[in-house]
Amino acid sequence: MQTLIQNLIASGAFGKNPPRDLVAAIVVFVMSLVVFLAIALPFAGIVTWVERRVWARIQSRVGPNRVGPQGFLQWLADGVKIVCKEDIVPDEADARLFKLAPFLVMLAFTLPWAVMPFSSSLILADLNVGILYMTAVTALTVVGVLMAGWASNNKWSLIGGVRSAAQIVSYEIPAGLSIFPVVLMTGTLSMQGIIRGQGWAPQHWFLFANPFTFVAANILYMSSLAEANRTPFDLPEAESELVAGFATEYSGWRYACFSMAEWGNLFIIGAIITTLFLGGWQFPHVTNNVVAMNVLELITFSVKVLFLVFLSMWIRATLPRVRIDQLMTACWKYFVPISFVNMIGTAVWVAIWPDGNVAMGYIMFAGAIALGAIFIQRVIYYLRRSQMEVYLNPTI
Amino acid sequence: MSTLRTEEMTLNMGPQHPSTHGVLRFVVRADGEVMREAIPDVGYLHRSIEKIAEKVGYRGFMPYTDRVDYVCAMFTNQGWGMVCEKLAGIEVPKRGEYCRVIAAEFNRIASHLLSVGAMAMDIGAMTPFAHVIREREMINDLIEELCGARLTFNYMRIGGVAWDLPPGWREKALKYLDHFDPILEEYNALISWNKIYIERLANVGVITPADAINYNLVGPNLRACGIKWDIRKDIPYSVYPEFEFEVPVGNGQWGKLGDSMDRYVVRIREMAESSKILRQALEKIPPGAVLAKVVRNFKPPAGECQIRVESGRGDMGWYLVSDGTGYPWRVHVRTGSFAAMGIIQKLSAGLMIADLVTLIASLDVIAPEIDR
Amino acid sequence: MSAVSEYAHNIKDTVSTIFEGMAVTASHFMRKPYTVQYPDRMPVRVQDTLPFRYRGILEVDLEICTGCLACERACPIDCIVIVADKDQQTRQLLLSQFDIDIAKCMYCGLCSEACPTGSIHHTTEFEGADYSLESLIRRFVKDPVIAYKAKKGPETDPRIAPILSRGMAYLDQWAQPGGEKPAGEEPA
Amino acid sequence: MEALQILERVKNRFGDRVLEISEKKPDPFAVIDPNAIVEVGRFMNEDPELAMDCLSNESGVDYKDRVEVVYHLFSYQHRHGAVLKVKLPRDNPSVATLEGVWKSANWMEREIFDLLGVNFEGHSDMRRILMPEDWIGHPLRKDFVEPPEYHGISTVRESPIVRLDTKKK
Repeated sequence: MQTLIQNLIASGAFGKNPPRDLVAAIVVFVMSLVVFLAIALPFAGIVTWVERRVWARIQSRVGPNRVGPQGFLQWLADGVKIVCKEDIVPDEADARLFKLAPFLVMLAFTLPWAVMPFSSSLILADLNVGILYMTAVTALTVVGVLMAGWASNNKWSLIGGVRSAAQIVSYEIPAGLSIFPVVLMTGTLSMQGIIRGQGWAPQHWFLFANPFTFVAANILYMSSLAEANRTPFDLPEAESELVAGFATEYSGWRYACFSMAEWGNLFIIGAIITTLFLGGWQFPHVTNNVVAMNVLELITFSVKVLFLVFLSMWIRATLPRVRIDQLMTACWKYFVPISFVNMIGTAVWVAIWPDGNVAMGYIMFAGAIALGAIFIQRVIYYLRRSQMEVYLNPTI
Repeated sequence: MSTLRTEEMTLNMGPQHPSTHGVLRFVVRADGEVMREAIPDVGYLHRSIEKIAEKVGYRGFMPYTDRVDYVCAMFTNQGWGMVCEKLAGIEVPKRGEYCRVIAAEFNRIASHLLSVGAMAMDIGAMTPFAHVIREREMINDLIEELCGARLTFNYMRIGGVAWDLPPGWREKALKYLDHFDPILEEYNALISWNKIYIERLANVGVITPADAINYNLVGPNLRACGIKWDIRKDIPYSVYPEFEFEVPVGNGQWGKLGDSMDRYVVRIREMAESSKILRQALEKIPPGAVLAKVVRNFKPPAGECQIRVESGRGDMGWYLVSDGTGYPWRVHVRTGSFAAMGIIQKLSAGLMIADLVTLIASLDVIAPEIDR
Repeated sequence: MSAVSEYAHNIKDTVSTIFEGMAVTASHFMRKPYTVQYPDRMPVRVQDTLPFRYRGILEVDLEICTGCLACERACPIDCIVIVADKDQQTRQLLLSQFDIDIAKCMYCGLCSEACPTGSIHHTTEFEGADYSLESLIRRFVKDPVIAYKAKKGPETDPRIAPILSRGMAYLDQWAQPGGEKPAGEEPA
Repeated sequence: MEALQILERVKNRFGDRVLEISEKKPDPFAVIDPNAIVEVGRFMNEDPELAMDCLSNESGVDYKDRVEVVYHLFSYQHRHGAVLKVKLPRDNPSVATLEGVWKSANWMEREIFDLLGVNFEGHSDMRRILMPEDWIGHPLRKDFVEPPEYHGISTVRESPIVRLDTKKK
């Protein structure tokens, strides 16, 4: 980034002797715009289509398949439709806050992209407190959601907003605690530093470094789902109870902001987990070409993140929603204590094997494969049991 | 430590709300997430079906009975047919009774499927609902072939049923049942035994057996309280005595006896029992006519009687007063949902708002059946 | 159960049941979708796939309508209006109006059951959307027609015979009230 | 116990306050003095040999000269049932509520009040249940005439079919 600004000034594109801060501001603005428009928005859009298709398949349906090839452009059609809709502000609503809330939610969705480690050199800012920054800015959502719930002047919205606040604030704790084991092992908070602490092979990932990190990864994933208001923790917008929760009174593009942030956040969740536990962009060194290497790393990173995004869709299609008291029970009675155990356990582990235990990596990886095999066996069992060819209606 | 000052708020849930299963309204007085009371307000779907009966005559009322409970219209058909037959002393041919039982049991499965699927959806799991709707569609396809309609069947007549089983239908139905049993198991693995699901339902809305009887709860809601009572077994009608089946009752396995989970599990088990009855009925069905000879201008003798049918939502009471003319003097339907709705106010105290949704779903309340 | 083992049990139950549920949903990725892509991605018209007993929009074959008004009387909601008058000179029944308000019709099938010749019958047609209630009235009589009169023997008129046989076949399959019709299939 | 035996037992207990016992098939019933209905109800509920623990159905019938409230009682314990009736005058019919004996009476009595205009004395919540609060009249009365419109909404839809002849069906 610094070199880019230097080069730009030297090239004279901004005239002679431009103020350095101004150039930096413009560069940062343009770069963020590019990241936002080229990656974040399309991702949020496409992921809605993917989610609907995934859901549809799980539910024996076809899903949106009319707009574009296999309905791929459905998200654009939806986007155009929703933007064209009237932006209604209820009479009794607190108009200023009501209008402001979606921006805050969008802000919480856009800021994390600054430290997103796409590849070894593709990162906007490799902050030395990267992961801390990430958790801090994603928690901004709560302000926007609470604001939306309050400003709507609708009791259902308010309940949704308050639920969201309680939920996000509570789940920050297990999420934060689950980052600790990794930080303990690498000794850094920088995203790139954490990724460099792992290898490309699964047995070198922190996920399989020791039993504690494995549990920590799961807790972090669940907590992140809770923070992103995803099933089974989608209480703030529990559609069967609160209609649409904090977003009930929103319409048009303001509503689009909420849903975009929700789906965009999936990528951020995936990125955090990938960075911390799944080896990030690590790819075997196959070529000395820096560009090719970066592309390969970008692909690796994206595949891992997208798998996690897919997993969250899959979970959403499988699980029911918990109740607010059970949500709190799960957080404070299960996730938080276990996270503490993880932290202490990892600390002891690191004290015994400061450079990690290679054998443990292989054992854990083998265990994971065994688990996967059992899973596939169960899937085949259910496939065999069902006689889905019994279609009574001759039209199908 | 001073107590936290809280303010009670009044929430208006319905008449248009995603989880009210039709058009119901609740006035919820809540303190945060915890309800003080939920006062049901019904009548949004009142179509004065009892008054219509007085105007359209005995035969013409049959299609209207479909609208009393559109989720399991076979039972309302059957109830109306039975009450007229009892008053006029008409004997239904054996095959007609078998056809009734087959259609009704298929309808019971369909009704329970919708109930458990809607319950899963109210708890936030979308997939089971789509799966049960798929199964329900298959049953609807079967019933469509049988009587030409998917929802408002108008299949039964006074004195039997309108149409015999079409050719090849029996094999199709048996084939469907072979498909249905594993699907039920799969459904259980997906949702029923899910820990989150159990946690949401167990110990919620506990009804004691005494309360259940006093509030006149019927059907699965009553059985979930541990009372082994099924009209099909205890006041046998039609050809039910010829079949072997169990009456599932709640046992409080997951929490307290008579909680939402018990009601849910009773419905799941009843589907398996219905499947058993269907297999027997499809095997045993005798030849013969399906409809007794009834004069076209049907006029039962003056008098009154009441019958009870075990519908998908439990004991449905039909009370008919005839004055000997071609039009009923008075028809009254006592439905399961109406009684179930009456107990919600009592149960709601101290529950959470999210629990109200599951409570309504677990009592399997269908709005048109309340309001008629 | 002690607190600790209950704690462990809860975690185990949660994990194992979620595992099982995920297996079920995963198996659905490998199954065919069940939905029908109505209306344009089906090999045949959906109307052609509907069962014979399907109760769609009513249709009247005036050629075999006897003008007996049985359907009008059977209809619980009076959506059928028939005007049939005896012509004073020819002593024949003249049908001057046969209207069905299909906006009001509830497709119960009581009229087609009552029909002696199968003249009024349900079709498998169900797409009846229109812009006004008036346009949903089906008017079957353009000019007054003479009502059909059942002959002693079999129908001889080559124009009417096929229609009548279709109507009678319809009645057969509809198992006329009274139950005299033989069962459609052999019992087990 | 058979329905008639039950009614006999009630008759023995209450004497002439049981006005009439009809043995008409299929459902025999007893007509009770309206002033005694709560007492009779409580007796039938508490008597160990009757143990009518459930009020299975309560409905009202308008017979042009009187209004009847019909109680279908049922005992889950002994699996038998009985029918009671009270006959009320058509103007201002009023009878004591059975809510204190069977909770299920609450809603069913509200329904009877709503549709037939029988007032249940001592009922905890005597409001309309199915019809709107501001509805005039009781629809299941035989002389009820439906108002042509309600709050400016027409309650009738004229049939668009015009009969060609003037003959009334």
